[in-house]
Amino acid sequence: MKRQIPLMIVLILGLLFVAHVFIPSKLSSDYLDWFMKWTKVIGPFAIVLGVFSLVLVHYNKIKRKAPNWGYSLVTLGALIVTTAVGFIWGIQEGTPYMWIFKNFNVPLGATMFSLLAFYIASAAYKAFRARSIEATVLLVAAIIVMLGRVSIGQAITHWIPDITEWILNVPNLAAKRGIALGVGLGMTATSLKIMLGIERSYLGGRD
Amino acid sequence: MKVCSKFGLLLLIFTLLLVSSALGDMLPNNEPVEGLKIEDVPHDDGGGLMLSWKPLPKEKRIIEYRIYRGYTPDSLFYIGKIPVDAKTGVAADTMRYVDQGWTFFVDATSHAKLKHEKGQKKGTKGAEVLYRTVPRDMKVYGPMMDHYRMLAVIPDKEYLYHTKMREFTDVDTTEDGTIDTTSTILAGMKLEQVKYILTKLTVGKDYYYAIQALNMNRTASPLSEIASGRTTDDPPEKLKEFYAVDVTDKEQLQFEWSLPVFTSDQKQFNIYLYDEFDDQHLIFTRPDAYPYTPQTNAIVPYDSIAARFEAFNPANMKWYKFNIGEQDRQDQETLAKDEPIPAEMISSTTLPHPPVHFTVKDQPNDKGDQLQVYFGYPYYGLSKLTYNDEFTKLTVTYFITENSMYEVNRLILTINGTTKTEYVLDNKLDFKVNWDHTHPMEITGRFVCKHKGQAPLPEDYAVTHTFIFDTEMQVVLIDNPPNEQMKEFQEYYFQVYKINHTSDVYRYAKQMSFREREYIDKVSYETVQFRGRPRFSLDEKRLYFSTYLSIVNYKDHYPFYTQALYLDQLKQQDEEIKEEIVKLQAELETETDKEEIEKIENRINLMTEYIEDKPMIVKEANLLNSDKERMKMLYDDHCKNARSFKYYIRKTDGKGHFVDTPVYTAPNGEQYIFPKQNWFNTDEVITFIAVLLFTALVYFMIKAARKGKRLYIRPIAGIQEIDNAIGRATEMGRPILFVPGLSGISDVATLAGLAILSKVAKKAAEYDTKILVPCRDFIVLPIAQETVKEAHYEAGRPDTYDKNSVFFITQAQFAFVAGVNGIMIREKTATNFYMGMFWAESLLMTETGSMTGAIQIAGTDAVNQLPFFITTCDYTLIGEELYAASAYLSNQPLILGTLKAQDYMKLIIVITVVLGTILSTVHLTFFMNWFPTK
Amino acid sequence: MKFADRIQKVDRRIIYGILALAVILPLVFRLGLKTYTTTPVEDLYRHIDAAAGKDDMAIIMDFTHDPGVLPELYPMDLAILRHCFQRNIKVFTISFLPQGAAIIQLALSEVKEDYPNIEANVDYCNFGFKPWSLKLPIMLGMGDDIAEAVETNSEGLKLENLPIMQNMKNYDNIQVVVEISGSSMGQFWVTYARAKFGVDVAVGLTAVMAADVYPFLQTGQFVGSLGGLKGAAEYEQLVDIFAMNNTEFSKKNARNMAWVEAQYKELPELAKLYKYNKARIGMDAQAIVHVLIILFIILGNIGYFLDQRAQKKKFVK
Amino acid sequence: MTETIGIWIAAFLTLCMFSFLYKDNPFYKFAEHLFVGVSMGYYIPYTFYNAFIPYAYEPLFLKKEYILIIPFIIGILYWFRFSSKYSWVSRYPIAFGMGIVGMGVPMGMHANVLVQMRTMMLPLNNINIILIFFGTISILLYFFFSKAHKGVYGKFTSIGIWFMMVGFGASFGYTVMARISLLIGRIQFLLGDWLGLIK
Repeated sequence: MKRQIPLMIVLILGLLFVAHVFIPSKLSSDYLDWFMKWTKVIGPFAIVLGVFSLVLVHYNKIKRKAPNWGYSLVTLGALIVTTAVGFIWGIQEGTPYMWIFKNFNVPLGATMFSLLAFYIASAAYKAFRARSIEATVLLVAAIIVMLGRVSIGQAITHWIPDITEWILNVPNLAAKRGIALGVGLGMTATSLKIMLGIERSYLGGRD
Repeated sequence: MKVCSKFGLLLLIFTLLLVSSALGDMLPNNEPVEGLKIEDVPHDDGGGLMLSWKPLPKEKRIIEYRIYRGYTPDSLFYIGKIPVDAKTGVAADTMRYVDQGWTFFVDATSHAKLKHEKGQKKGTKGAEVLYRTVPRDMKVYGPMMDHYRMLAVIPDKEYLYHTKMREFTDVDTTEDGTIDTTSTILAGMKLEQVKYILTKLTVGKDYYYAIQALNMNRTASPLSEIASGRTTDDPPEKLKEFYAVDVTDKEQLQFEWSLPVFTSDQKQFNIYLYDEFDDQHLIFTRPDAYPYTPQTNAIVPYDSIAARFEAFNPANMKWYKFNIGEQDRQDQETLAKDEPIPAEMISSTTLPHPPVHFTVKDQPNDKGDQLQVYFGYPYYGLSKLTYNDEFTKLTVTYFITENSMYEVNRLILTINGTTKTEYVLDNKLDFKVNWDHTHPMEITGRFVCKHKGQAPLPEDYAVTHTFIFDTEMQVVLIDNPPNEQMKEFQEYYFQVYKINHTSDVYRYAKQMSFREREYIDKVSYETVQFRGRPRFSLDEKRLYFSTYLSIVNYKDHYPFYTQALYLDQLKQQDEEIKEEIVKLQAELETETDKEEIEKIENRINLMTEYIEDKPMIVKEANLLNSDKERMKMLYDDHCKNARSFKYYIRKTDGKGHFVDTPVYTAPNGEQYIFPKQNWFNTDEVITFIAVLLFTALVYFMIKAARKGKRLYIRPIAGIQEIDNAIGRATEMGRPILFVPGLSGISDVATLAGLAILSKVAKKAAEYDTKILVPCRDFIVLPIAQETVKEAHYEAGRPDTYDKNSVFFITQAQFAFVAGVNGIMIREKTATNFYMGMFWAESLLMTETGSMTGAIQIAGTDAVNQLPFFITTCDYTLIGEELYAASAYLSNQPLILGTLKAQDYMKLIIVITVVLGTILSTVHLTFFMNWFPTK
Repeated sequence: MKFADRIQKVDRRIIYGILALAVILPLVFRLGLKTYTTTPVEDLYRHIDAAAGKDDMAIIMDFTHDPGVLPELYPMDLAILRHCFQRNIKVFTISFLPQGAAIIQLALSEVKEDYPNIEANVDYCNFGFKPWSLKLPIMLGMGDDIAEAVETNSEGLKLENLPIMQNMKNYDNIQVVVEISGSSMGQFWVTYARAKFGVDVAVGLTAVMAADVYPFLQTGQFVGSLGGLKGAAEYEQLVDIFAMNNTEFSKKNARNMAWVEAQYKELPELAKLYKYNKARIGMDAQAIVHVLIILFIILGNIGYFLDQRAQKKKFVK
Repeated sequence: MTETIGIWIAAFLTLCMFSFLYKDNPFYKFAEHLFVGVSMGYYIPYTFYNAFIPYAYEPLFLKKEYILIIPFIIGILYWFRFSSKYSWVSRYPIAFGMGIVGMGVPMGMHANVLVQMRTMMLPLNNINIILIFFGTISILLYFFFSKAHKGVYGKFTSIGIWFMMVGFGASFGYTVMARISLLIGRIQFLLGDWLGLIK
């Protein structure tokens, strides 16, 4: 009841899906349609989990007057305001909701990421060391690519972009493919184990 | 405390800003849209009106113009909008909206009640007239239906099996005072049973329109003045082209013409012959299928002309002139040419040769909704030719078009003398040739096809392209100018015509260029029926549609042989006809006039025939006494007929010079081809084998591992590191950070990460060191919590487990990282583990980590993140090493077994690939061709 | 020894400062360095351009990216849209992230303002946001019937009633699917849409991901790719030199700098707009910073080696 | 005006974020927490309007497809996550969603393994293809855990490492590019949209 039935569900649906790939018939595509129709209904409910956990975390912080609980206030406030705005004025173009997106989400997200450039600079100066021959190879390859990927490389000599292309098309290709094959197997194996109920950690819980 | 108040304040500001933005400040939106004009759409079926108006200045920050329509000026419904960019406004000085064709009217998801438009507060202009979209309230939309053309789209199942029969009797008095009652049986349905109902303007009615503009804050402008317009059904437009060709030896005339733009009320094409005295004779009519199908040509044999025009004499052909008329459903006709044109006289020898091996087959490996139409021998084209600067090395980029009868195995290319055979058709072939690039060159291709018992390719079949280097453009021009063969190819194209078993007009399925050799015709499963304007009953809340289902094209006598939905209805119909017959026979007694008698007799015969001579299936079905079963039987037959097709192909130059293949007849003599569904996808055999093999491996390896069988895993450097790192944290008395990746549980890396987490958490619990586990995925969260909890139990320190040490931050990728960084800095973590799936954000964490001087150990199979982990972390588990490590540490038979299984699979892959490569290197491509290319 | 020490001790904020300058200066005072196009970008351009003027062929642009990666991907969005509108290629836009939907809105309106006669639902159709959980049903469904799988466009209109859909049935009418994302979303299209229906797939990626699409490029599973700001810059240039002058694509010309320069001379005003050059201007700064970083690495390592040597000397003594 | 406020806010937040470069500080913390809240808050209405209404509410309550009550309930079961006693109930929706992995097995095998295998089987007729071939094989063997890396075999597998390192070098270079692009993007915003220094 607690574990077996869910596992059975996964197994049965899973097997049907395996069959679906090999069986092109109408029946099998109808099965897909049915499944998708239902997941479409189930899907939206999941998001509530995320919201809830978030609210819980910060609510507790505030309740416990944990250090910096003021910031949790900010988070919750932002959450509530944005949601409310979305529901009150709707979410079409031109609503405050979109305005928030443009002026809060966009800059915050982008900047968050761009900080990395600075870290790289300092890392380049302080961290990226040719500790071993392997590391050296890595750094040299990196430098060539960095040059080859901007016009300056081309300006110096057309060899640099050519070598870059070569690095990307040959060693890089081999590396990526070698790794990808392994990873691909790994993913397939996991799907398999989940389907067969061998892998059940996604269900969580002990019982 | 001060901190919080400060930020409470900031928050307040932030909220205020929002409100202010919501109000904003721009030119008040207080002027209506001006100059609303409404015109009829030319050449149409009277189903279209065009609105035009002056857009408001861009200072008004308008984001959309909303259009309202009604059949009375006092109730207008929202029918659509034109979104505008607020910043830029509208450049043009007039805006247009065309209300044409079938548009959405109502369905079960429409508003429940009649709703006044938002922002139209009481008293403001338009408040009393503006409504939102048509509500699903029958009291409102029911009466509206009489003022438009209606088209309901109904799911088959609902229409056939879940309707409620109802008989309507209409009483009306004819002008001579006699009262006649007609009773009709209709099928009743609830609105939610109907997919949706479409609407279209109808001829000779007045429609009222008004426009309203919304600005950036979605505040509405005052309503524009209400303008009205009336549609007219215009005569069809003139056809641009018309060609007449007389194929003397075949004794037939061939006509070809261009298509009109507006086609929805196309009824038929009429071709006229003008004799030596300029008398007009109708010699050919081609009724148009409904829904419309484009048809651009016709063959008219002499004798069929003679049948309509006795004096016809081929000898006089040079005096005859021809013209074509396009006629719409209101019988308005427009002639193509002001002056009739004479026919071009040719003999069939100058016509092209029809395509060879024209075949129609059921498409394999499909769900029964595709047919293969193919013909001809393989073809190859050149997509690109590149050369090195010395013009000594040519790289030919080619493409092959083939069909399932002649599948190309090898391509043999020849450029002045040098011949190269392409074994692996990778669309690229290098040539070493000395090319005097100032002269054109020829490249000739021959094919070797797979043997499937088909007729071999003709010895001399080859395709030759010419190319020359254009010094101006600095490019290689291909087939420009074309050689003779290409000219011949390029001059003609193919038209695929098909007809199903429930209609009488061939449909134009597809135009194919001279390159194409195969056309997969999609024969979708039927899902809906279309029915015209329904009646409705407010008390029953039902719509009533006419009841019929087309069955088959019966003996070409009843092209659309239909049957009523209900048995009772059927009986009633037959009764009526029988009565009619009796009536007529009575008339016969009294009638004296010869012609009249003949007429009546004909009618009697027709009716008796209709009653007695019915298709087999219908007879059988009508014996059943359950409507449902009967319908099912008929519907199955209907689907079979509606989805089986006859095909022929016409090769034409668009100027009347065309030839047809005969209608394709399958070996079993059947002309109608029906797409069958398949139960195994033979393309996936190799996948099937691979899956079986791998499944077996995984299953048995795990079994073995569970049995405790010793499974060797080579020592992996860096497992040591993990222990050391934990130790370090303990010494420094600082917490450990463990990020189990950003993706969900469906990700193998996450699982491996969690496996390692349990070990790390255990160690940490033993050393009594705090461990922090931020999660991004809220399904991973509880699992991580469990894992850590269990670890503490195992370590015998349940007391030290703090539920809040495993927590959810947020879904958003970067926000999550921001959170993690914050933790690193505030909590001063001594050791950071990153085990699992990471995306572009990884560096942001490791950099911060290295700045805080923490020991960092990473493990991921996210290939593009590895270099960063390698250069910034103290140790990194590369790709599968992560799995291996988790197996090694946790010693779970599960992970161990899988790892082993993958190992063996890898071995198999390596062996297979080596084998395949050797074979392909010696030009044996059969092996690699077993494997899928995409 | 001392030198090495000094190198190690430099405050990281100084490095930050230098970097900031290296970015700001080239942006303010433009350098106008040349752009050299590469094969994957040219291939993508060629594939998209093949749909020019066909009303039964469209491209799908999947905007599954969020604000974090806009600087890299947004110029791509603009360049491709401009290409399509200029050569009147039909476009479908879709996103499986809510934030993506907003980005579509921004991109469409920005390009549309320069193409007033391009109409929504006639020349392009915005499917808007479809929940992540629906990506498979939609990708697979479109193989049978786009209108059915997607159901409604961003304005909630039923697709089958839209003019643009008249000649569109399924993937047979899709020239190429362009997945623009900061994640490995493109692989989904390959695994499901391409494996099952053989539709062409191409990707526009953050430079990070760009390196590992090569296996897929070689197998033809991706018909082309744009790698980061550089890819965007190259595409911008291709659009300028071919589409803007309505000339057919030719790799030879694209590679012939003299020819390219010539094209730049006779560009319409519209192509000179800042937003359509953003990527290329950015690439100037990019070039400078790359050099800077390389210098940093070299300097840093010199210090590192001196240090090592010094250590050794100690032991000798 | 609305835009102006917007741009100023955006600029302010951008600077808040950058301030982190100097050192962690209240402004950064504020921006950070704000971001968390806003992005989640953005997600809720969107899913409601674009997923819940069209796929759950309308079919069930308006189109009266009563069968959909089942998935509807299954969906609600998610929420038992929060009850410590009944959290197991939430496994049902999870399990249902998991069903799709069945498709992942053959399709993953098809796309990630078989297709790659085929592309490796090209005839070894030029140096690059040969290099790629041996590179890939050696990497595959590097990740072969059933045999210790010793002797000739060890040597061969170590070739794999080199290939990987060059490969990683390549993507490293790319990553650097990417990060810098992003920085450029932000600076372009600050200088262009905010201060109007670049047009």
